[in-house]
Amino acid sequence: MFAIEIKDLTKSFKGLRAVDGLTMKVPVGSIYGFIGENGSGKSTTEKLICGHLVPDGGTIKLFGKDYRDAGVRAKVGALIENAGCFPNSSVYNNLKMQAINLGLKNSDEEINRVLKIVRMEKDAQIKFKNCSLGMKQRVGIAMALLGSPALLILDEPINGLDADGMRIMREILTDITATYGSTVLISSHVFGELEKIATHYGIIKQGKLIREISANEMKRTSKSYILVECDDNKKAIKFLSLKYDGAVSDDYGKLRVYGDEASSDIAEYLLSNGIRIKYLKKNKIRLEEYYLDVMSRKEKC
Amino acid sequence: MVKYDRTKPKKLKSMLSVDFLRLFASPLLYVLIGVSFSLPVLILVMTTLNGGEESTLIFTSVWQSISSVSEEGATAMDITSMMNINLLFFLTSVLVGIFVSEEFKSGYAKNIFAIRHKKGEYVLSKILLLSFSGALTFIAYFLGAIVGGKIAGLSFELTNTSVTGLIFCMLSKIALLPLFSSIDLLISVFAKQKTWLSILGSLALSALLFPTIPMMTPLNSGIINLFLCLAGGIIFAFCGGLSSKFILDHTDIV
Amino acid sequence: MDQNQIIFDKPSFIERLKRMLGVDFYRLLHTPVFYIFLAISAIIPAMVLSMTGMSQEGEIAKPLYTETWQMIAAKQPLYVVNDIADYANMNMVFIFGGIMISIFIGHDYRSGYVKQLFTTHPQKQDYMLSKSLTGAFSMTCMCVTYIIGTVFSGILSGTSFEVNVSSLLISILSKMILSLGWAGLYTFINVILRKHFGIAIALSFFIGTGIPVIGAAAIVGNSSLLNLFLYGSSVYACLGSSVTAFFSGAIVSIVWFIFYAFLGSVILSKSDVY
Amino acid sequence: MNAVEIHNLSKFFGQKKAVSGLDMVVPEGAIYGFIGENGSGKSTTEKIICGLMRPNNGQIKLFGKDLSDEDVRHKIGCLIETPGCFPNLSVWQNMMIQAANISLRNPKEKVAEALKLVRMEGSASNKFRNCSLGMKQRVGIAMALLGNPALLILDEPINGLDADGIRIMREVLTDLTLKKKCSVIISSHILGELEKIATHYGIIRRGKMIKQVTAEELERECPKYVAIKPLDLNSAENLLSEKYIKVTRKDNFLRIYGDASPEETVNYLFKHGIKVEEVTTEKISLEEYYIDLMKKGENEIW
Repeated sequence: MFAIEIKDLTKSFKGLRAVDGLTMKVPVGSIYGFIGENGSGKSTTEKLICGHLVPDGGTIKLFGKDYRDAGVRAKVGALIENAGCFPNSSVYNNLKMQAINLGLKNSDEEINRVLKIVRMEKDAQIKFKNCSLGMKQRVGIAMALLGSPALLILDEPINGLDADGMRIMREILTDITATYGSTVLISSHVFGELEKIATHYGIIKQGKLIREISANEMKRTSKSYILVECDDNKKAIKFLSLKYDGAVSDDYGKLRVYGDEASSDIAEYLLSNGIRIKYLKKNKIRLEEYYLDVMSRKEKC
Repeated sequence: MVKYDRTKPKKLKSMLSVDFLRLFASPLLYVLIGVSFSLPVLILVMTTLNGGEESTLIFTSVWQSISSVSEEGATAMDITSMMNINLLFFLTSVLVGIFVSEEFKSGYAKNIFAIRHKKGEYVLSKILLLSFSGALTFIAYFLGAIVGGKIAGLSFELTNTSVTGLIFCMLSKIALLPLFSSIDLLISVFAKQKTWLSILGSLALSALLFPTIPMMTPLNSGIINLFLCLAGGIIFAFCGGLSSKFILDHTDIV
Repeated sequence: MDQNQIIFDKPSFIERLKRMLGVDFYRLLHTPVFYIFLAISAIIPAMVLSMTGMSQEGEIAKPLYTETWQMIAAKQPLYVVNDIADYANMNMVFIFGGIMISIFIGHDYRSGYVKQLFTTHPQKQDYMLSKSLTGAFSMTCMCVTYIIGTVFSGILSGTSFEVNVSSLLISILSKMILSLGWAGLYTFINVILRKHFGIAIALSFFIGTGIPVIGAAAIVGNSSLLNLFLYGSSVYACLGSSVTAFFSGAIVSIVWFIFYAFLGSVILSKSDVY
Repeated sequence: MNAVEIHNLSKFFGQKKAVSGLDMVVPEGAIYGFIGENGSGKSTTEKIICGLMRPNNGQIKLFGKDLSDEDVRHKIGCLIETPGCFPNLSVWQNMMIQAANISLRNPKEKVAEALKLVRMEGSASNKFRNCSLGMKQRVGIAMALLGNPALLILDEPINGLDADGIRIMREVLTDLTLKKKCSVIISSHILGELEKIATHYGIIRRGKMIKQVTAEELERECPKYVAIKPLDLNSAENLLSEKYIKVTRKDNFLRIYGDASPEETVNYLFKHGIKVEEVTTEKISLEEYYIDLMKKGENEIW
C-alpha cells in the first residue's frame, strides 16, 4: 500500500508549468527524500498534496483514498515554507488551537509531549513573533507532529536548525516512522543530513519526477568500486590488472577496481606483493554525487 | 579602500527616491486619491437627491463641502461643519500609518537603517513625501466637489467670500499637512510593525487637532491664514520630526 | 504497528464543524480584536447621542435624538437618508462587524495558519460556515454592548425612554438574526478578496454603510422591494415593526447566509488557498 | 586595519542576556565564519553591527571609525534573517528601490547584473511574495551584494539554497573578498560549506565569544590522523596502541594521531595478519571541532 500515489499531476501559474505530469509513489512507513533545485516544483507538489492548491489535472491518492477525503486529511501533518502561526499569540496558544483543530481529546498532554520532543518546553509562553528563526522552525515541526499524524509533509524543515536541532530532527523522524508507522515526505537541500535517514528518494526536475529509487536500491545499482593509492601506482596497476579485470587508474592519481571484491582481499594481495598502500576506500555512493549524476543526464529514465 | 560603485552618500536624495519609487509602485496612493475624489461626489449627490424631504444635511452651495464660512457656527460640533474637506486629514493618517508600518513589517527598514546612522533624512523625506501625497488627495477632493456639485445641480456662487479666499483656504489647508503628517509619522515610527496602533493613534491625534482646522482655514481666509498655517505647519513638523528622530535613535529598528 | 492497521475514521460534518468553531472561538476570545470592537460598539451610541442636529441660522442646535430608543432603530422604515437620526442607529453594528470580520479573516491568511486549517479540512464549507457563525456571534454580542451603551447614554443625557416595548424587542431580535446574513456576506467578501486585504476591508465597510441600497432607494423611492437586501431589512426592522417584519427579516437573513456560504464554498474549492 | 572590532559588547532583552561581554575582531578582506547554536546571540550581534539594534554597552569600530560614521555605514550590505523586501512589489522593483537606497550611479545595469549573478534574471518580474523560499533567499543575497559593499553581513544565507545556489554563493564570496577586498561575516549551521570558504572563525556560546581562530590556526588545532577500518577491531586496537601513543576509536574506525604514515601502519598490521578494509588520512572537521568545543565546559576553554 502506498501512502501517496500521484499520477501525471499538472499545475501551472499564469502559463508557467510548475508541476508538469508528475507521477510519484511513496510507500507507507518510508522516509521519502524529495530533492530538486530551487523552483523545480517541490513546494508546489507538497501544497497540492495538502490541498492548498487545486491541481489542473492528474490524481492524488493518500493511503488508497482520494486526497479530498476528510478522514485521511485529518491525519496529515504539514510544515510548508513557514510555520503558519499567529505572531501575537504565544507558542502554547498556537499549538492549543491546532490541537482543537485536530479534535484531540487530551490536548494539554499532547502539546507538552510535542514541546518536549522539540526541546521547547520552557519557551512555550513566548509570543511567536519573538521567537528566533530556529525556534520558529521547531514550533512548526511541533505543530506538524500534533496528534501523531499518519503522513508528515515537511518542506525544508532543516532550514535554520543548528547541529543540535538537526540531530533532534533525525531522531523524531526515525522514531515516528518506527513506533507509529507514519510516513514522512521531506524535502531538503542538505544532502548530508537527508542521507542519514531517508529510505526512498525522489528527484524532481522542472516539474517532472525524473528518478524514484529506494536508498538500498541506489546503493546496489550504482557502480561501486574500490579506490586505492600506493606509493608506486604503476607497479600496483600491473599487479591489479593481472588479478582483477575491473582495475583502472583514474585521473586523480588513484586506482579504481570496479566490481564488488572485498577491499581487504585487494589490500592483502597488494601487500603480499610488497606494495605499500597509502589510501584504501570502499566507495560508498553519496547522495550528492548520485543527484548530480542524475541531474546531468539529459534523458528521463 | 577600493573604489566602490556606491557614490558619495547623498542621503536625503536617495531616501526621497526610495520613498517615491515605492509610493508610485504600490496601489495605496491611487486608492486614497480615488476615495478622496468620490467622497465629495457621494456627499453632495446623496444629500440633495433624496426625494426632497427635509434633511439635516442641506448643502446650499458647493463650497460648503470645502469648508464652512468663518463666523457661521464654526465651533459647533454639528454635522455639516464636519462633512467637508477636513475629513481628508483623517485620510492622511491612514496613508501615513499604512505606508510607514509596511516598511517595518516587510523588513525593508533593515536595509534603510543599515547604511544610515543619522535618522534625520528618513524623517525629513517621509514628512515631505507624505505632505505631497496629502496635497494630491486635497486636489482630488476639490475636483470631486466640483463634479459632485455639477451632478447635484448646486449653486457655485460664492456667498461672502471670493475666489482668492477660496484659493487661500485650500492653500492653507495644504500648508497644515506637514503638521499632521509629522504627528502621524511620530506615532507610526513608535508603533513600527503594529499597523493598527499607528493608524488608530494617528486618527486619535488628528481628532484632537481637528477642531482647530475650520478656525485656521475658513472659506474666506486671506494671506494671514496661509502665513499662520505655514508657520504652524513648519514648527510642528520640526518638533514632530525631531521627536520621531529621537524615537528612532533610541529604539531597536528590527 | 503494521501499515494497513492505520484506520481513518471519517469525522462527521458536525464533528468537523465543531473543531473548526473551536479554533475560531478560541482565537476570538484570546485576542484583543473582539474586545476592542465590543468596546467601540458600546462607546459609539454615547458619542452619537451627544451630537447635535444641523443648526439653521444660528439658533441653538436642537438635539438630534429626542428618544433614546431612536438609537436602536428609526421610527418608520426610511431607506433614504434625510435625517441623520434615522441613519445612525444599531445598523452601525453591522459596519463594525464588517471591519472586525475582515481583520479576523485577514489575520488567518496573513499569518499562514490557513495552511493548517485547509490541510486538515478538505471541505471548504467547514471554513465558510465556521467563520460566518463566529462573525454572527460577535455581531450579536456587539448588539448587546450597543444596547447597554445606549441605555447608559440615554440615562445620562436624559432623553425619554417610552416606546412600544414589543416592537422594540422585535426590532432588536430581528437585527440580531440579520447579523447571520451580514456575517455570511462579509465572510464571502473577505474570502474571495483574500489576496487583497485592503480592498476587502474597504468593500466590507462600503457595503456595511448601506450606500448601495440608499442609492437605489434615492432612485426607486421607498419600495418594499428593498427589504430583500440585508441593509433594507435591517432598516425595515424599525421601532414600528410587527411580527411579520421579524419573520421577513429572519428569512432574508438565513437565505443570504446559506447563499453566501454555498457560493463561497464552491468558489473556494475551485481556487488555490493563497 | 580591521573591518570590525568589538569590545565587551552586551545587549539585554528584559532580564534575558542576548549578548554579554562579547569581543570580536574581523580583519579586512576576511571571510569570517560566525558559528553558534540557535539563540546564542549571532543574529543580535549582527544586528548591532548594522546599527539596527542599540547595544547596552560595549565599543564597536568599523574600519577604525565609529559606528555612526556615515561614510563607513554607507558601504555595508546585510541580509539578516529574512530578506527585507516588499511582498506585493516585483523582484525588479525591490532591487531598484535598494539601488536608489545606496545611491548607485547606473542602477538598471547594476541590478540586472546582480540578478544575473544569482540566476534570478528570469523571474525578475514576478511578485516577491510569489517566489519560493530559495528564490527569496537569492534575491536577498543579490540585494546585499548590490554595489559591492565593503562589509557584507550574511545571517544564515544558505537557508533554502540548493546545491547550485550554494556553489554560486561560494564563488561570489571568494571573488568579492579577493578582487574587491570586501570583508564578509557569514553565519551558518552547515559547517561543511562554511569550512570551504571561511578564512577566520568565531564561535559564540550563550552571548559570549568563546573562540576566535584563523583557518590556519584551526588547521593546526585540528590534527591529522590516519583512519583505519580493520576487520577485527579489538585486536587491531591493542596492537596499534602499543606502537603509537594516541589511538582512539570512533564508530568502528581506529584513529591514529601523531605523525604516523598510513603505509607504515598498514604494513605493521599486515605483518601481524590483521586484515584492513579501509585506510584514509583525515583531518578533524570543523563540525567535530565545534562539537568538542561545545562539550568542553565553559571555563576549560580559557
